[in-house]
Amino acid sequence: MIYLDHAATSALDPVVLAAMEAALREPTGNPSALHAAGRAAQARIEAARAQVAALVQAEPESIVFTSGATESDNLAILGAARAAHARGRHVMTVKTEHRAVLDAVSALAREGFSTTVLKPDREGLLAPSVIEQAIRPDTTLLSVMLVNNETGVIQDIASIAAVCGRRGVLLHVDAAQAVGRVPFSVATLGADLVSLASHKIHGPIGVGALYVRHHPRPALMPLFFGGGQEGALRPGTVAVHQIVGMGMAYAQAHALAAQEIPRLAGLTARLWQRLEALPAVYLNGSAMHRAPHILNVSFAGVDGEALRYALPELAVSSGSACSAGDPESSYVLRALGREDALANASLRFSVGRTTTADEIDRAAQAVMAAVTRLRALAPV
Amino acid sequence: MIYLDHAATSALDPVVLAAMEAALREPTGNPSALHAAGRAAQARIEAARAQVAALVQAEPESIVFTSGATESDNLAILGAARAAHARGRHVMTVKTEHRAVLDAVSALAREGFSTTVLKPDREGLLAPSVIEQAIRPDTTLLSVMLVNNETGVIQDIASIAAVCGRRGVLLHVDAAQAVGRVPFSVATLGADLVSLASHKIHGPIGVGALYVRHHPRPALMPLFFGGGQEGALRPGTVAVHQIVGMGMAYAQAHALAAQEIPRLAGLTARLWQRLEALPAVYLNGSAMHRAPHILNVSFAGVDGEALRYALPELAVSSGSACSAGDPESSYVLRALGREDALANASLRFSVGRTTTADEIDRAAQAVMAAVTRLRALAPV
Amino acid sequence: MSARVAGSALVEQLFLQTPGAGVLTGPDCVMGEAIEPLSATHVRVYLQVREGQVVQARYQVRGCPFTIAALAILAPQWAGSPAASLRVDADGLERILEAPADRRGRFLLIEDALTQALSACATVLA
Amino acid sequence: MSARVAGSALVEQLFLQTPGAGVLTGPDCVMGEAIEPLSATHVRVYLQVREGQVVQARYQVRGCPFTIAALAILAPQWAGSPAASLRVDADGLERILEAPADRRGRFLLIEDALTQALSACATVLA
Ligand SMILES: Cc1ncc(COP(=O)(O)O)c(C=O)c1O
Ligand SMILES: Cc1ncc(COP(=O)(O)O)c(C=O)c1O
Repeated sequence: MIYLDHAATSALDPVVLAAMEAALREPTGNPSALHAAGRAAQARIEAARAQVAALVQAEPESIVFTSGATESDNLAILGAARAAHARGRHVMTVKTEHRAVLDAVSALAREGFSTTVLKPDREGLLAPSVIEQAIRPDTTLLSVMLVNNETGVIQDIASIAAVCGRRGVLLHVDAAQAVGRVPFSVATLGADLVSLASHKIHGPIGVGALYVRHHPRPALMPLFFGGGQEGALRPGTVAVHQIVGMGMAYAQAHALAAQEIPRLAGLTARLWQRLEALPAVYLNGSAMHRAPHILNVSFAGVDGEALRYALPELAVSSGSACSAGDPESSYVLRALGREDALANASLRFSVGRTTTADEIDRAAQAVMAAVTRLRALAPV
Repeated sequence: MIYLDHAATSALDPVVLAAMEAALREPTGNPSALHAAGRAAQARIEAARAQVAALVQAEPESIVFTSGATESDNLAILGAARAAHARGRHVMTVKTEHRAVLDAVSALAREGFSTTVLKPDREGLLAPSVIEQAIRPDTTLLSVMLVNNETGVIQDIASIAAVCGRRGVLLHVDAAQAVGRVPFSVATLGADLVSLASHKIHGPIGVGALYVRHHPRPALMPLFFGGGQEGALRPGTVAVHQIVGMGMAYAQAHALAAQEIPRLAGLTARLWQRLEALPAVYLNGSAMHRAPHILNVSFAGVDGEALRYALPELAVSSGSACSAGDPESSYVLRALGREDALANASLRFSVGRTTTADEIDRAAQAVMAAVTRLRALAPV
Repeated sequence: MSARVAGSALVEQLFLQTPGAGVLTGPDCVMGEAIEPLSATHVRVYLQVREGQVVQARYQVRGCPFTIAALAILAPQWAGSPAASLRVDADGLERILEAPADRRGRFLLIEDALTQALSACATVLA
Repeated sequence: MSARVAGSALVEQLFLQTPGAGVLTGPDCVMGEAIEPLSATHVRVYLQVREGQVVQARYQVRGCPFTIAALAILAPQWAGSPAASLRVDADGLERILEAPADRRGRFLLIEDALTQALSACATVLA
């Protein structure tokens, strides 16, 4: 199998695995307990918090650990909107966001909030002027992702943040796909809340984080309640081995960024160069503003399901894996103006630390053969 | 260090550790992805779901995986109360519940629900008649724990469930401390929702489950929203290794129950027998209705903090580790009528699979020596 | 979302080998065609008919694996049969291909293309 | 919640050794006592005073490690000092013991007990 689905989830880095195994073998302590075992666990959590903070140039105190980016997105959106509801009840997001964001915004709508879902242009980009016009006096929150999980399109968050800052609107950024692939610092990003993933960057599934700006600190209503952990924003006994793994994944991403990011970009460029040789293939999303690890291509003239069926050795995705199983064609590609059939006949290739140039070549060959065969079978 | 804090968290069983390491080493697949790696991950989750279901004699479809018992408690309480709010807005619980339950109920109060917090008797037991009298026409939910995490007191849930069933009130049971220590089947328990823990029974921290009765199935509003995983009740990429670990912990608990439960009961009985030799020591909670792994003892005439300080080699807890760091004396013991000073001067000993009789003897000796010395220091 | 999520070994074999795929041209050949725009499924059925007997049957298809497999079953069966006897047994295809119920529309699309070919047959070759 | 969550090695040593712990009885001995009911902290200070000089100082205590440590510092210091010079320097104790701010009340309780002992001294021994 050629695994080109790293944007869905990426295998643990061996260094992360080793750190987690060590943590799992330690005599356990509940990090909230005051005895020696508990204090040792707490120290490991704080070390990991520093590792996560370092990659995004945040203060460690601004990092809240969660169970994953879905929870981070919800804590940011539901939490900030509910906390600010006396100030206004209008929140905004974008059509191409991840389901975790869109569904959180829909939940707010059911709670009586008014919501605006902005449409990006055909490249997947959102002009700051579009946001400027959509902001109302009662707007409290905008959620825009840094790197789109289906297309890899990079949004110009700094310009968007400038608008939000000027108009007093909190900005949440889902950076789940950006971490380790598109270097950023929370300060220059200018967001108030940033969702961070672990398993998209060779860390464990089931842990994530939310950056919560410190000065000024946006008020957040927790999603749930209990023992007061993570500044009461995220209660529950803290999973030391998971957080240790995420911390190590961030440290690795940090250490490898300079060599790995250009390498990933080279791999997707190589893949596109191969596939482009076919007639009637289309790159989805901006060619200029894109993350190094994702390539999304539509193949005209073939049935999407048949195309995937013809490539059993290839682990790729068409649309966010989070909502795979959904037969509907990708809402993200449709938001970019792709017609249904073409959106359907698209593949998202996403590369990671283990991906080799040879795998790229074999994948390209397999895809080209499948597309060619299926097209030959079809009426012209 | 003598670790007698298994009710706070218990070290991984070696079998669980091996299963998790194997899962962590597998080529990863997002369980939602439709390719071979994704389907393999999905199969592992379903196997674990069956293991969890088997221990509590539930149908696998009724098990929803969460990030832990805190989340399970909140999903049950916030989820059921919010979903039923058109039918009524009164929820009830008990003073001695875990913070995750009490704080969820407080959150409902802030949302405009009316709430009743029932007082147990001095043994920690709640008479069904007390519940019967407190139920109002608009009561939709009662949350009562099976095994108290501080005292080990076992509540008579079946009788409570009978009242709830008769009066059309949903019953949520926090069974985080009961799993593997007090055998139960969800059917004979009679609850609609049951919170299940993993790390209290030698599984990993950061994963848990909620049993949601199938026929009839109570409506639940999710705590957060996204990719539709776990029947949309608990979205987010599913953490395969965590769930594999929890499943294996349940399978182990199942396999070992017949030998382990009496052994744990023997250990706490032995500890009590030793400590009882001291004058003025008091067992907290019912002596009759108690879980095998928890022993909570108050020591008159000593300062609680000094007592803990005098026992650095002993990892024990006074009050739920989840809210440790809180200088206030245990609210659970105070609810049982213990005065502040005595509640403060109490230790919760909790044993687990690794605890030996020798450790119990050494712990008893250390505690007796410390109590004797501190009493000698004090004015009579 | 790659790989074979549905379908038996039979579907896989038919999908890979597509027996009977191709076109027929000639004086005694007819073509029937049907399109379902939403999924962009497109089926063409070619029949060579002599004296009411189907001599050869071919197809072109852009469609899902079940649509392709169905045509790969039908076309070889049609060849050698009396034209009047040609049918698309959607129930039977669903069973033999272990197809999900939502594929019925695709099988009916094949029937549409066949019906069109047969009526062309009646017109052209009558 | 066991083990030493706060306090330096000094606190630990004083807590374990409790120098000066005990009672004093006799004609030239006085006792002062103070109780804080919420935490059930109970301090007794014993002084043996001859001609305005403290000959011996002892204490009994039920209290937190910092309270115990404070008494274990003070009693040995008091012995040999003029009774009129005895003080409880709460700031100094807080600093030297690295005590959290919430322990101030306990140090003031010791001061109460000392004050009572000294006034008993004035009354009894005057
Ligand atoms: C009875 C009970 N419920 C809920 C919890 C919360 O479990 P977790 O912290 O793993 O979410 C605990 C753990 O302390 C518990 O003992
Ligand atoms: C952009 C983005 N946000 C959020 C998520 C959700 O992450 P998780 O499923 O780990 O909670 C994903 C993962 O698919 C993602 O790609």
